[in-house]
Amino acid sequence: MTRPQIAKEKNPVFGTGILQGMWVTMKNFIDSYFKKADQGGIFTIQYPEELCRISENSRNFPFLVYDAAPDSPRCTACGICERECPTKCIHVEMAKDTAGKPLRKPAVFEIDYGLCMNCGMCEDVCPFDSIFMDRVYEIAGRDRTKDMLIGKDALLKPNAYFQKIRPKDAADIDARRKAAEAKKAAAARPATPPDAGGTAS
Amino acid sequence: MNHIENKSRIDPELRDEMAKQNIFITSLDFIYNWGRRSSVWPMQFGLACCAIEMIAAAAARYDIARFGAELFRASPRQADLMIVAGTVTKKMTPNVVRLYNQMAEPKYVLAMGACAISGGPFIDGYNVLRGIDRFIPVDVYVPGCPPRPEALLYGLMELQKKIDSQTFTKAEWYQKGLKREFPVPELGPNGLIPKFNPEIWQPREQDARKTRYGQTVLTGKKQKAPRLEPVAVPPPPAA
Amino acid sequence: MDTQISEVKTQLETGLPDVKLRTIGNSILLENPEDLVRAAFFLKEAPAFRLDYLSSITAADYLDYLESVYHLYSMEKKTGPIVLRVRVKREAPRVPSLVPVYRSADLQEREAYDTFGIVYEGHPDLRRLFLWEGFEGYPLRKDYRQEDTDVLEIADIEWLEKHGVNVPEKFKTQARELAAAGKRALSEKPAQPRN
Amino acid sequence: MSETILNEPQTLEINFGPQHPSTHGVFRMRAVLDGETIRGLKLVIGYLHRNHEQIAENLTYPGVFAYTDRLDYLNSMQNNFGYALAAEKLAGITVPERAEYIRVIMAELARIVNHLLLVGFLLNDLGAFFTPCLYAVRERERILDIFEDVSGSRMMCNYFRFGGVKNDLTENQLGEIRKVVSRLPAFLDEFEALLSKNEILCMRCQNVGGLPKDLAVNAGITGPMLRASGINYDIRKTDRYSIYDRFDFKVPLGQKGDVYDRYYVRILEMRESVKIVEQAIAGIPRGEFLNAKTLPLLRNPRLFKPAAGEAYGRIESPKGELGYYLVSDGTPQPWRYHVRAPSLINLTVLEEMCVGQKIADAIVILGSIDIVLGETDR
Repeated sequence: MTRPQIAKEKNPVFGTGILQGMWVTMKNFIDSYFKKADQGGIFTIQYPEELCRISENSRNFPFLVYDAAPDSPRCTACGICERECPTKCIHVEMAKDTAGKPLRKPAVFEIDYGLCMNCGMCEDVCPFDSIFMDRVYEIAGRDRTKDMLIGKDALLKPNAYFQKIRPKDAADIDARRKAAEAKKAAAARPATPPDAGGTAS
Repeated sequence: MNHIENKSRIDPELRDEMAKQNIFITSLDFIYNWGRRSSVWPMQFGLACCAIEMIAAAAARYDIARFGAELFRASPRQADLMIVAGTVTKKMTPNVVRLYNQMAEPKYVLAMGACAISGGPFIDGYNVLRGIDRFIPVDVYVPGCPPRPEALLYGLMELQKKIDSQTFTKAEWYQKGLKREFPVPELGPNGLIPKFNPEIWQPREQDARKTRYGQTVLTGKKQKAPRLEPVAVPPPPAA
Repeated sequence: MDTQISEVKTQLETGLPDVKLRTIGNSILLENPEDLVRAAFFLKEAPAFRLDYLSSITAADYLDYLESVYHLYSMEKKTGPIVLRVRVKREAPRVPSLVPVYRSADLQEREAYDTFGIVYEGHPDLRRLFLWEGFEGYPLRKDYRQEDTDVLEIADIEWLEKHGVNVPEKFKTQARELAAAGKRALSEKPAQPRN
Repeated sequence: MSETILNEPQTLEINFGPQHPSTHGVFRMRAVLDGETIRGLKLVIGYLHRNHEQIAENLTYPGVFAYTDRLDYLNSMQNNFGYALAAEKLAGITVPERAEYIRVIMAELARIVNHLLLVGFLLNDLGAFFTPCLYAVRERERILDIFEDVSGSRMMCNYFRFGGVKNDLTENQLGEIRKVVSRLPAFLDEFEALLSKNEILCMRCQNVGGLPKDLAVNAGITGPMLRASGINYDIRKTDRYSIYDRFDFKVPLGQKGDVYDRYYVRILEMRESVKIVEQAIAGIPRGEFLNAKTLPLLRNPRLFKPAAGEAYGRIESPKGELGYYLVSDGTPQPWRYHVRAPSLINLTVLEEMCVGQKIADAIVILGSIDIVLGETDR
């Protein structure tokens, strides 16, 4: 590795290095007005007015997906996401109907956004494709429990929203769910051939 | 900035009408808050990963200078805002609280990142404070681990809204006998003495995480240690 | 790898005859910790190995003994890790320090002392590395119990009152009950590992 | 330097406190000063001791990946790499070809990001207020866009899994990397023109904080600091882990081992990393990006229960040798998990290098060691 020798006595004009540096900064200063953003021009993002391009599998905070209506989410309150979450910031309680028989729906599903570490483990381990990582980052709040503890109704978002933010993944998941439903409906149909309508919606 | 509403008691149509003739009617509060809001000087105070994201927010792409906050003052005396960016450990808490006490009024605290809000990923650590709001009052919480630079800018705008909502007639830093010096905790045998300041923070009544997993989430007492040498493997005959 | 370990074992036995050692996996366990320094010097000078670089010291707690594991490499011959292990009792864990042999053992031994309580004799300044001096207990041992940071104890209440903080009544009663029961506010540990 | 008689009353002990613009994070030095020159220097660390190892012992093996990002938070991909190697050695998992190439691309991009930031912060310590740092962070933003595109998060990538990586590199992502990496040599020339021949930098950094060879080896110094002292020890070449033996890249070595050498070695290492990434992009094969046997691990992390045993995996992280020591006992939680942090071990010689230098030089020497407190204090 040859090291540039800049010892004082060897270099007749002492200031050349500094002048060269200033030339670089001057060139950048002029470039910033004429060049395009990624060639060396100004590439500041004017935040409130202009938002940064967020890539497709960017992940920030989890949210729940529902198909038809908010009160019938895909989530079946199995609690696997709560068990695998490294910081245990998810709290799920299964709903019970009046007779005490557990319904496969969450009565309470709250995530403490002030504790979540955006790691995406809940999305990986969810067997019912119900929890995914959103990309909303404008969640600054002033009160810790009211603004950071997000309840079920704030978490639930329609499947259309999920298809909008992650088209490729949403398409694969929808295809897989449709195939599973078709197979279940096919399995149910031979058992009761008369009502040919079948349950597959 | 459309979110800044001018709360002077003059009816808005008259004010807009006169604004067209370049006559601006405003209230002293608006000017006072506009000045304070547009030059919030944060303190150069980075603890961990969120500090790197704060530097990225202060750099060229997400420019915090557009909010007037690019001058990171090294000393707490000249700073208005303390951005607690990173994990506050029990060993670091006395320093953080002393820095807060040394800041000049009016002072604000922005808890950036899950660690400063609630201990974040390291909440179960024996040396991690579960959120800086146990010892100093926090004005804005910015969740995320680390929050994106835009999330920090959004948090700064949230703080600017809070500054706007204050009027200097009722501002607490002009009242006599203002007591915003919080006691600096000490390092005791097992952690901090005191564990939290009850005046500022009380534990939540029903804390789902604590009832289900206990105060610290540990896997449990493992009774059997692993035996690394192959058990009952006949020693090879040839040495 | 195994050939290297058995070769190291034979060389060690020939070089230092009175050292009792045994191979575990592909590491060498020195029966009594006293001759650790001699073994390290020998491996450092032996022309066949020239292990001049101590990569890492790790302490581990195996419930009935504490273990100190050394990973040695040779920067000269660029050869792979030779692993030495030393086992000590939990009550008075004493291991000779390797700082005279390898300067890199300095901070790592202080870290092992801080988290496991293994005293390295001969270490120039054995203090706690991460935690503060007044800290009691060795946190990474399997039987260490953490404090419950949501419950104020008597010491906290007295400190708060001394500094002019008015403490709500319910914390005082809670602290008095704890003191009466003679228990400390520890975060309880689930009995069985839930896997 | 004439030997000044150390008479006690002259010395003064000052404190580079845990909150100080020059300490990269919450690092504290207690320096004993005789006028401007430093007579003694004790380091006090632990202000960011976040109990990484205790928490990791309560997580499942795949759950620890998210925590390794927070060790050396300037380049999270390298930390994942080290942990993945250690666990794969423990359980004997093979990694498909394409995943190895993706891992090398991501690791070398993380090395470039780390060296860019190091040079930026070193110049901040030298007093060049934020200008070189802004140039460095501008290039870093482009690479962070790639990390976010590929793994989902700018800084905490959580991208590696046992047996490969989490999701695949599509064609336009590869094109994006090719575009960014093709711009880097031009940027590095501009960066060198700005810095390398700058008289102030040369006078402030040359012959400052020298590290002799034998002390470097004995103190376990690794990484660019060791190579700046002239010792040819690069774990990518010695251990040949992953597929680094397929790429030809040179290992830059310094001559005198002072701060200027450490700065210059890192600039040359960035150029080598660019070469590696270009070769890796050219040679990336098609195929699966995650070992089929470890797919169920994604869905259920508790299936990873390696038999009782131990493994030590180490990589050449930008700061030095980053090693992971894992002891497993058959349950999904590791029995013992230790991280050999290069930032911590490289600090053992901070006192030897700083004694006799001025205060301003001590800050520059600390900056040239390139410590990150998340890894030092763990």
